Amino acid sequence: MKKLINDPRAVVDESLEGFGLAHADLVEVHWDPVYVTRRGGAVQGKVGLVSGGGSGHEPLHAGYVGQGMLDAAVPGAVFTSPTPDQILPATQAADGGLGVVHIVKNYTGDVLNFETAAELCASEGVDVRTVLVNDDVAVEDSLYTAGRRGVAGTVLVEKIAGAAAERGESLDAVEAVAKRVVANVRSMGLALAPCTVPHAGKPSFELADGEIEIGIGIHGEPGRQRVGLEPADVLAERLLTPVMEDLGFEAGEEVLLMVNGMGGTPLSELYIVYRRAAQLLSDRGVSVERSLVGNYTTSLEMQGCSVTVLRLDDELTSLWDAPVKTPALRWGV
Amino acid sequence: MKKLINDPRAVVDESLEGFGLAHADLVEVHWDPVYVTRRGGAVQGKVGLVSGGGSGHEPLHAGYVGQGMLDAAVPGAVFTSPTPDQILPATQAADGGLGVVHIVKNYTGDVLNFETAAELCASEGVDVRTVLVNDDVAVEDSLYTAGRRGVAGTVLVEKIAGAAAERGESLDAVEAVAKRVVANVRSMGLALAPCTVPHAGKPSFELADGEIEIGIGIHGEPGRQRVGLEPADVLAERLLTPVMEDLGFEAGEEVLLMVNGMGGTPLSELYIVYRRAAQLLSDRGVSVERSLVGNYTTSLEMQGCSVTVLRLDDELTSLWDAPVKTPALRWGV
Amino acid sequence: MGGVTVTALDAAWADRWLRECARVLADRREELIDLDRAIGDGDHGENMDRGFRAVVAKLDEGPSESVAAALKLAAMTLMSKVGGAAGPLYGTAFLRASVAAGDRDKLDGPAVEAVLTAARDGIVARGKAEPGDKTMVDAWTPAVKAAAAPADGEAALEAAASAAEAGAQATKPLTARKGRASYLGARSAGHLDPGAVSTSYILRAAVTAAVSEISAGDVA
Amino acid sequence: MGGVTVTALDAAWADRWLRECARVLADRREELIDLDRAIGDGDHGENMDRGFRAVVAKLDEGPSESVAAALKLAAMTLMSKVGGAAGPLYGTAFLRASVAAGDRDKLDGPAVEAVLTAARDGIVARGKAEPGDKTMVDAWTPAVKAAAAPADGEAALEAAASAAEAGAQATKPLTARKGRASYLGARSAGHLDPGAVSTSYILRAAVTAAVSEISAGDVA
Ligand SMILES: Nc1ncnc2c1ncn2[C@@H]1O[C@H](COP(=O)(O)OP(=O)(O)O)[C@@H](O)[C@H]1O
Ligand SMILES: Nc1ncnc2c1ncn2[C@@H]1O[C@H](COP(=O)(O)OP(=O)(O)O)[C@@H](O)[C@H]1O
Ligand SMILES: [Mg+2]
Ligand SMILES: [Mg+2]
Ligand SMILES: [Mg+2]
Ligand SMILES: [Mg+2]
Repeated sequence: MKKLINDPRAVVDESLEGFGLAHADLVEVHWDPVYVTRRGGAVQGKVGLVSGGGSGHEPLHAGYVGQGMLDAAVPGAVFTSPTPDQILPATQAADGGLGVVHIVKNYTGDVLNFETAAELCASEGVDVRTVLVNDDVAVEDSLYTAGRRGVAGTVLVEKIAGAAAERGESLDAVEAVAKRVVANVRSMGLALAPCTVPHAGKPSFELADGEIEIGIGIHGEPGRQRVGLEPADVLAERLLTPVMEDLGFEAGEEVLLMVNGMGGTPLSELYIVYRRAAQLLSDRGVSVERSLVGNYTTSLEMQGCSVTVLRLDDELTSLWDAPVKTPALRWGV
Repeated sequence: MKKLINDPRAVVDESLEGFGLAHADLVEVHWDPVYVTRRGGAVQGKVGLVSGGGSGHEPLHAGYVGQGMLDAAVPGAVFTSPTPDQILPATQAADGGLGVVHIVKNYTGDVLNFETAAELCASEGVDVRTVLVNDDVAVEDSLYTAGRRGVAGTVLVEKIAGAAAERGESLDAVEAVAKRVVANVRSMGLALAPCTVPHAGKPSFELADGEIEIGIGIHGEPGRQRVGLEPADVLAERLLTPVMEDLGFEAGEEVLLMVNGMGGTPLSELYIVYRRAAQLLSDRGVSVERSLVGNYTTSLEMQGCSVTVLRLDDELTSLWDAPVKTPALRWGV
Repeated sequence: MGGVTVTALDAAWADRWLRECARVLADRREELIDLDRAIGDGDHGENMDRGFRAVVAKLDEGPSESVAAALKLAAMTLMSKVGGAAGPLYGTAFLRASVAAGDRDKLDGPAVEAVLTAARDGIVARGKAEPGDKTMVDAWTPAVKAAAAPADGEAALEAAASAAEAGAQATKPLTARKGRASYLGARSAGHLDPGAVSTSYILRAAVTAAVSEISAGDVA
Repeated sequence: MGGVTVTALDAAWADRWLRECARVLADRREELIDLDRAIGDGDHGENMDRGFRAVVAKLDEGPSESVAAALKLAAMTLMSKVGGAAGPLYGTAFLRASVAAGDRDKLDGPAVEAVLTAARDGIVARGKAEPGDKTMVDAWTPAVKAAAAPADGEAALEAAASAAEAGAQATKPLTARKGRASYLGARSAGHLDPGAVSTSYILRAAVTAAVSEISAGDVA
């Protein structure tokens, strides 16, 4: 295992410490328990937005704390959801008096820990709404699974709900718009090479030369299917097709297209995938109105990518375009 | 070789095509010969800024085309400088009547091709100034080498000179401020794992388990020294110390600290390196006023990082803070 | 030949149980990581080790007043230190077990059954898994059943631990329908469920804490 | 036993030379990549192959009118297709060579020397490398020197090619002081310079283009 780390057990804390130093103008890192808030704390009279989950997906979630996006982020150990005793103070710190929306990726661990935290928050008088993100179409049969996973689509939920909160929407409205994004966003990913969790010290799965995993999640889990390496154009289609089918797209619709890197893939390759995905959408008469290409929801140093499509309408587009000022996403301000 | 590509020979073109589609609001990709300009072309009455070099360093340079930074970028083949017949039309497209500054990383190939291009430009009536970036202190003895290489410090030169041009400075002034950045910026990098050039199909060098290369460039060249893997804190010091010594820092000075990923290293690890570098600077009484952490000058999927320090003064800081609107760097607008 | 002495399942036993869990789970850390790498995300061994190390740190502040107090301390610590799916599930299990232990100063057979049943029910209430879903429930359910017969507390624990071990082994052919392994679909078959295995270690630790081996020399 | 016929070093020869360069450099692509991987950035074989494939595409539009025209076509194409250090250096070399060839319709020994000298001087003017810096100059310099003696053009080429080959081999122990390999410092020693090797292939191609092997049957 070759990593730029010191002690494998200190990875999350030391990384957060560096993050806090590098972005002291935007965020504040709290210790014991660990969570990250916007510099200056809760904005009074604004709905609070909190997300969190296992570490190892950077910049998700702490990188999205700031004006127009999250008020607080709660990082767990690598690939392990955070605990209620972290989520409670983060939620309190995010509450500007109108209540807080928890944006939770749909994994058993995250769901259970945020559930307990929400109960604790309620008993402390904070009105908490939970929005589960489950955009990963690789998990097909949700009757026989823990349900679809939350992956890169989470960034879009956080951005758009954050913009709604920032412009003064009510708790109901912010919850509703977040759920509307969830209802309209789908993703699917693949890996060329696995990642190595620092405390495990071994790759999360083994792939032969020339083999890839289709339908991976963002925790180094193996995918649904192992196939031979194919040209990027073929792979882009393998990812886009189920996404499109699940969303049931029709000609004339407008979308946001995101090609997300898993951490170890060069930007140049992501653009090659983007190129083909955009072509395929336009072949179907779907109009790509907005795009996002880069490492936005990663899986440590995994090589691979995911493709995410969000169906847009005027409101979602204008919320997407609204100013955002976070360490990892910034425009308009 | 596992890559998200189609034909190794089509990598640069297909990636640029995707880039152009994803950022059509900001940039325009021109073909035959290939170069990238700001959407809308040259800004009349503004000094033009052009950079370029081999591909494989994305988002450098095309990712920095846009308001407040470059007017045009000229991508070569992977790790191969572009040719004069590309640089000439890119320069003409960037000329708003006040002349153009070429920002060139100091490599024999880049220098020779931009030199020829500058002659051609002059003969076409464009006043071209060349600023060579040579921030890499890993190349110690410049008497016996092609001189220090240009690496991640290039981004800072492009940003700051871009801001000076944008606020209406003269050709002389833009050239001067770019040279002032070059005089005050130093970098050094290391690799945990090499990269594979698509057309070569093999890793650019071999590293045993537990071995790393110190003093690598951004073209998959081997470094100056091969050492055993050490904790991130030790490695951060190995990179920062020569940078600090070369710049001759004194207590009380203000700097920008950049930790740049080589493409295959997770952001979380970059923050661990940042943490230690920031501590070391503050131990010496040097004040880190601005920071940049991420994949800004890469070497395909290489695992590793570089540390860059820029000595700031009020003017450089305000030019750094000025609005910038490019695919890869954006704030204030 | 050696013999064994059985100690009462009292507060001291509960503390010893938790310390034994910490020892065994530290020992099995890599094994549980590898099981979780195969069908999950490779953190189960690390999570359990981290959680029980924290439990031991808490125990080091002083002995527990009662079985219930020891179990509650474990519950709260696991809840705040483990994270993931296992944290809230084991946290709830120990919390419900603590409530079931009530003000008993030691546990007999029926009490063991009551405590284990409460733990299992807590897990099911939180995680909604059914037997056969390839989760820790597949170790807890046979354990609870096996604990029903013996009147003696230690015998009930022994029966529960053995049943949990068999239950954990029996997860191998199953296709996961809950937790992270369910994403793998049919590819999850052929591997042990890490949580079922850690459950079997935790229940075996309860037996070990109740039984001291005495060498032949000592009983001579 | 076979024999050889030597053809005049005219425009047709120049075209054959360039095509032979393309053939050989395509053949040696991987070898040159590997040499450049060792002490550079691993693109030299790809750069040269890409450049000369473009030259051939241009030649396919029709035969060159003169030696000078062929060399100029190569110069302009290499300049715009190769990039890197090798592009401008070989581009300048062929451009200067073209000027030196002038309006000669074929090259004799002294003309070969003049053409090669001009090429070498162009490389030195652009790249500022001195002999011993471990660059292509270390192949060109002995080549120019060896080309001075023979009166016959083909013999001059043969002498130049052999000298370039020896010169390229002699770069092995050197420490690079120019180009990308110089960044390696002492670690550059022990490897051939890729540009010196490609120079030796280019000069050998000139000989091959001048000489047709004729099998014993043909000359019978
Ligand atoms: N819904 C559930 N009900 C019962 N047990 C579950 C459930 N989901 C997961 N588990 C158990 O949790 C174990 C995984 O725990 P762990 O790896 O620590 O958490 P995570 O899956 O969040 O990484 C599984 O092996 C399984 O036994
Ligand atoms: N200053 C120079 N003078 C002469 N030849 C040089 C010089 N710099 C580099 N070279 C030659 O160029 C070769 C490398 O070419 P190539 O790999 O195509 O370009 P790059 O170094 O830009 O990747 C070297 O092997 C060397 O022979
Ligand atoms: Mg986990
Ligand atoms: Mg090169
Ligand atoms: Mg797990
Ligand atoms: Mg090269």
